[in-house]
Amino acid sequence: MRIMNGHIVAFCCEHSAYPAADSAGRLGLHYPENVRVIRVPCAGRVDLIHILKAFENGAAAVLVMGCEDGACHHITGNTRAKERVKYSEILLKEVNIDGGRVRMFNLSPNAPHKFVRAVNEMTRITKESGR
Amino acid sequence: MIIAERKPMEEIKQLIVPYRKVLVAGCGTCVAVCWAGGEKEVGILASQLRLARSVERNEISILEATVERQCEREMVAEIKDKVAEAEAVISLACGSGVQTMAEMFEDKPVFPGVNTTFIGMPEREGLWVEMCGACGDCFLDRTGGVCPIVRCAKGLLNGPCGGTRKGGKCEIDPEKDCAWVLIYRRLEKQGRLDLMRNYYAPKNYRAVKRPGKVQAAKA
Amino acid sequence: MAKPFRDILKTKDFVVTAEVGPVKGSNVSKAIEHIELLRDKVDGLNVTDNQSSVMRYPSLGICLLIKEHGGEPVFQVTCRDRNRLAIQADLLFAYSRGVNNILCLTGDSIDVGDHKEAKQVFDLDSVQLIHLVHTLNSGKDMAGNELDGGIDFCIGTTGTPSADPLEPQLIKVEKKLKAGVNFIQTQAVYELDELKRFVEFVRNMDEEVKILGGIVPVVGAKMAAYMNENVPGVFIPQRIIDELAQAPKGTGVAKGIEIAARMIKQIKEEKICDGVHIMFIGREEKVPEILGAAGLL
Amino acid sequence: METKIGVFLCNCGEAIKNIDFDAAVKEIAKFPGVTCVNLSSDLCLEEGKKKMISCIREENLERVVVAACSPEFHEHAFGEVLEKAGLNGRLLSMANIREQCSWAHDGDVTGKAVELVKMAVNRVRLLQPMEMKELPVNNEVLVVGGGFSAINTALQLSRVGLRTTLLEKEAALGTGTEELESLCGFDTSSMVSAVEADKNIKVLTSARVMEVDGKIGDFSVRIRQEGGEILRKYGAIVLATGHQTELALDCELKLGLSIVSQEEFCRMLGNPSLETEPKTIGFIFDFCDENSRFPTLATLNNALAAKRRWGSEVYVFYKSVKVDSEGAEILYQEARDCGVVFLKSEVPPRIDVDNGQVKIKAKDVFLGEDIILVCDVLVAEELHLPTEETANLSSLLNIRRDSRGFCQEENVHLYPVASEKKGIFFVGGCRGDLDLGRVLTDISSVVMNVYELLSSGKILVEAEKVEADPQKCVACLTCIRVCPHGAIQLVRINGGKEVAGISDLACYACGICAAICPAKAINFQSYRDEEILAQIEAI
Repeated sequence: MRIMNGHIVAFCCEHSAYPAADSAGRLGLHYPENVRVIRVPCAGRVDLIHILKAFENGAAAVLVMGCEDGACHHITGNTRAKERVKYSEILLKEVNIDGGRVRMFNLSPNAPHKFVRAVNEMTRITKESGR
Repeated sequence: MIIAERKPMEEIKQLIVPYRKVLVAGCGTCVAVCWAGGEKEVGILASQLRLARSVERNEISILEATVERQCEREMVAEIKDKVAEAEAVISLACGSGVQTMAEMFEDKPVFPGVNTTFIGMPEREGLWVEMCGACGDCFLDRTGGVCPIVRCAKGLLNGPCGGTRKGGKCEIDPEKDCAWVLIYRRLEKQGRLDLMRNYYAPKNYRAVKRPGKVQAAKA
Repeated sequence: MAKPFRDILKTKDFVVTAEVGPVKGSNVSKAIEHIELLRDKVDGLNVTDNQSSVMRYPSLGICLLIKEHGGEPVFQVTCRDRNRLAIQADLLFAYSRGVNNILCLTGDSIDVGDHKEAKQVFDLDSVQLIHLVHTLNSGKDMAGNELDGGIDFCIGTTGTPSADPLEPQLIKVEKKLKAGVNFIQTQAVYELDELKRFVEFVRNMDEEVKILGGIVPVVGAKMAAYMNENVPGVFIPQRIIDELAQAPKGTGVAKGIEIAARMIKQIKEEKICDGVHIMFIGREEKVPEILGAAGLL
Repeated sequence: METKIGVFLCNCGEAIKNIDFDAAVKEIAKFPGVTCVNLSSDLCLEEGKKKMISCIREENLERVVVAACSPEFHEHAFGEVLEKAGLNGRLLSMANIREQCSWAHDGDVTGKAVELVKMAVNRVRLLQPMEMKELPVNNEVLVVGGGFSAINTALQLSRVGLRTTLLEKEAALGTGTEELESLCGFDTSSMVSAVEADKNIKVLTSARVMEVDGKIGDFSVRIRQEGGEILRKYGAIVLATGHQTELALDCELKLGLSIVSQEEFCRMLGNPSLETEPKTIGFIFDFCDENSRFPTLATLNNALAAKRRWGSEVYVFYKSVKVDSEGAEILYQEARDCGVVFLKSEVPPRIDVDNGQVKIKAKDVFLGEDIILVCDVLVAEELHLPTEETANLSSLLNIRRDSRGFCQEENVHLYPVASEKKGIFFVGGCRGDLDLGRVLTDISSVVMNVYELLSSGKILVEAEKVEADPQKCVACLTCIRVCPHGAIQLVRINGGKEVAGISDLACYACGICAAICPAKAINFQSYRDEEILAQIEAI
């Protein structure tokens, strides 16, 4: 059976979410320990298989975090990521996994609070729907 | 190119209910190009099936393989070991790939994982449209290179039906262009509208005797 | 007994036909009522062939009933449900039973009907169908075999005067005329200028063919919007939708009839074409009201 | 033989307090392939780096994991350490145990730190060395346009030694700069003669770009001139196609003596023999276009000038005065001090023409009353719009424009002057409504960018960082369609099969293509699927 390890895998764009997460640490904004950040060059690099494999591996939730709308370093990377996340929701629902466990967040590098909010929000969602 | 579309997940899940080790076999040609059955889709389906079964607490082992053309026996033979290992195969190839696989491994159930839909081309990234009905009696010389057999919802040969919508759209789908309006515009542009005024007798719908067979005359 | 339609077309100044929609089921009493009501008021009764791709009692069946009840049927034949074998067979049968008028149509797509998963045929198109009738008229079948006992249909077809773009439609009409038809019952017309333009086009090609303008009364603004959206080949202008919208509640049908009658009158007075074809499917019993209002009774 | 991996932990001068490093070292040492684990407190200092180098050499390490601060800080420096130790700099993976672990959580986080190191170890095992290679580039630059921005860009490019072609659609350079001249006090003709005297600058007038092919370092541009067409090669292209203005006026009001544009007003100011000096002048701005940097400056400048020259009564109707441009604040203050009256209104004033005089009616926000001003001259609000040339060229180059049609004005945080395609730049009015200060900054920025790219005649790139495997590529063209940087083309390998060819020069390494490739044919070094999935598996 699928053993959820309760982790949240966060794919973070190195232009925005990754520095935002760093900044959260520097400011001492604490968030749950279960977050595992995987650094990517752009949210557009995140593939469906990465999301699915994270769940196969027991992740409780997956976050894809890219730049704000209209501010993607690669123009369409964040919008593509958003579409892909939407599609991954469908793929997950097809196999009876709550589509709410995958989410796309847009944030800028100077938005550590937004990073923390996103992580907290996702932790809350996963706790509510059971690990 | 042959266009296909993945079957609904529920249907695929039902197909493999009795099995605990299944091979998902992709094809690296047409269905790869139309995002239905290439290596990427194989990975996604395999992952989904593993997830589905683990949610049901009924673990399954999924093997993955993609051959260059599943409609070639020699190429399919390359993955025979993996087929041997599996209890059943889900093929993400078009109908001919599925059948090649089924014919080569007669003792294994081979299931289609995609619905083969038509011969077509990409209109833009991620959108494919039907272009050819493989009727065996090509009509394109008379229609400015627009096929009325499949691009007209009714396959009419002598002009548009009365159902054409405003702006020259199709009766069944306001998004689609009426093929005969396209033909008209193309021929008009080329100054060859006479072709459209010609009467075309009922088509030989038996140009290809089913099952079709083409024997190359030259070696 | 009604006069043969072919003779009426030749002799009458203003020809009027109406449409009878077959029922869903085997109970034909309603159809018989409509036939009884209309047979002496109009010159011919068209019977639709699984209209809008909705499965119903067969066209030919109602045609036979019309025949039995002393009316003059126009057998509508579409290419959607039958291949060339079935169509030929049906035509032979129809003729042998005195159904001598045929309206050749392409037929709506399966997608608009109630059996959306059915295989649609379209082995022939409407132009080819007209040629086919001529072939049978000449005593041979499509494969060139001699027929024992010929046929002689009075052939009609349709055209869409308000199509957009119009030119491809006119080319098709041109082909139908070349194939040879006795009459055209147009698709619904709301702008008489469009009808005039259409008639002029046809007249330039063929002076003999009789043209009956298609009249489909609309009984409400919403209905009109729905028809524009969903009924193939219908284009109701905003002007008429507005007129309907202004009608007091509950008077939609009366307003629709009034508009239809007004158009018929104008067509007749201005001699725009040779007659009208009234399609008031589902409200066949109201057709006499239209005729009355148009001064045709 | 298992790959030998060395892990270097650092407590960042004891800034990492909630990790039990001794316990972590023990755990990490158990990971397959990890042959040595070192603990340091100053890895990023010279001393630490030296120790690292000697350890890599002594232990014959093949891969290195550094578990310390965020890779944002020292990843590059540690890469250099690897190089110095004789390892390829790319065979490094960092575990961010400081910002994203120690500092982000309460209590002991040893367990998470160990897991982050495991993720890095899993990844580093799969990393492949990557070589740098030099690619030759053409170092001549094409600047399209003939206005202030274009001329200055060309002059500055020439100054840094880059040959430049200035391509102008008009018959002469420097047309349409009167307004700028009068506002900013520079002299176009001297600029034009400087260009003409410059041997590094070639000027093509009455010329138009017809087609552009190729990529950075090697653009082929088909240019149509009066005499016919020529094909020329450039390493970079700078668009300086300017903007155009349109008066935001009711169509019934005709432009005439009493309603003028800023440009015409400048001309009036410059006319020594004006018949009658206007006694009352009204200005309107910032109602229709809130992005009104340049109109603000123009209004302030012209209002002041009118006051000083003619002593007229000057009234300015505005929604808000934007003084973020350099010098605007002072100008505004001066204008107020000189007696220019500023009237704030929320909605655009009503304008009527009555007996050759203009009547402006507006509701003043502060007075809360309607104000009616009858004036001799109204300087109407101007909209800044992109030129047709900008539209043509951007579609020719397949470059996006923003919702208003300017070149990426809305994306300034990212590439203020660079387009999404390497080697294509924007400068000046084609980028939006800019004030002169910004334009000058843009120009320097473009010149610097171009200089960096082209000056040496070659570019150093990571060879095949993103590459489509020709064996696996099914030439579906998906990547070509999705690449936001236009870096992928269909190429023939050895004159045979067609596959996707990703240009090392034009690629920005975002990985969008790798994620969408249906044949899984695209390898993105350091971010390959395997490398990403290996990290997931470590969790």
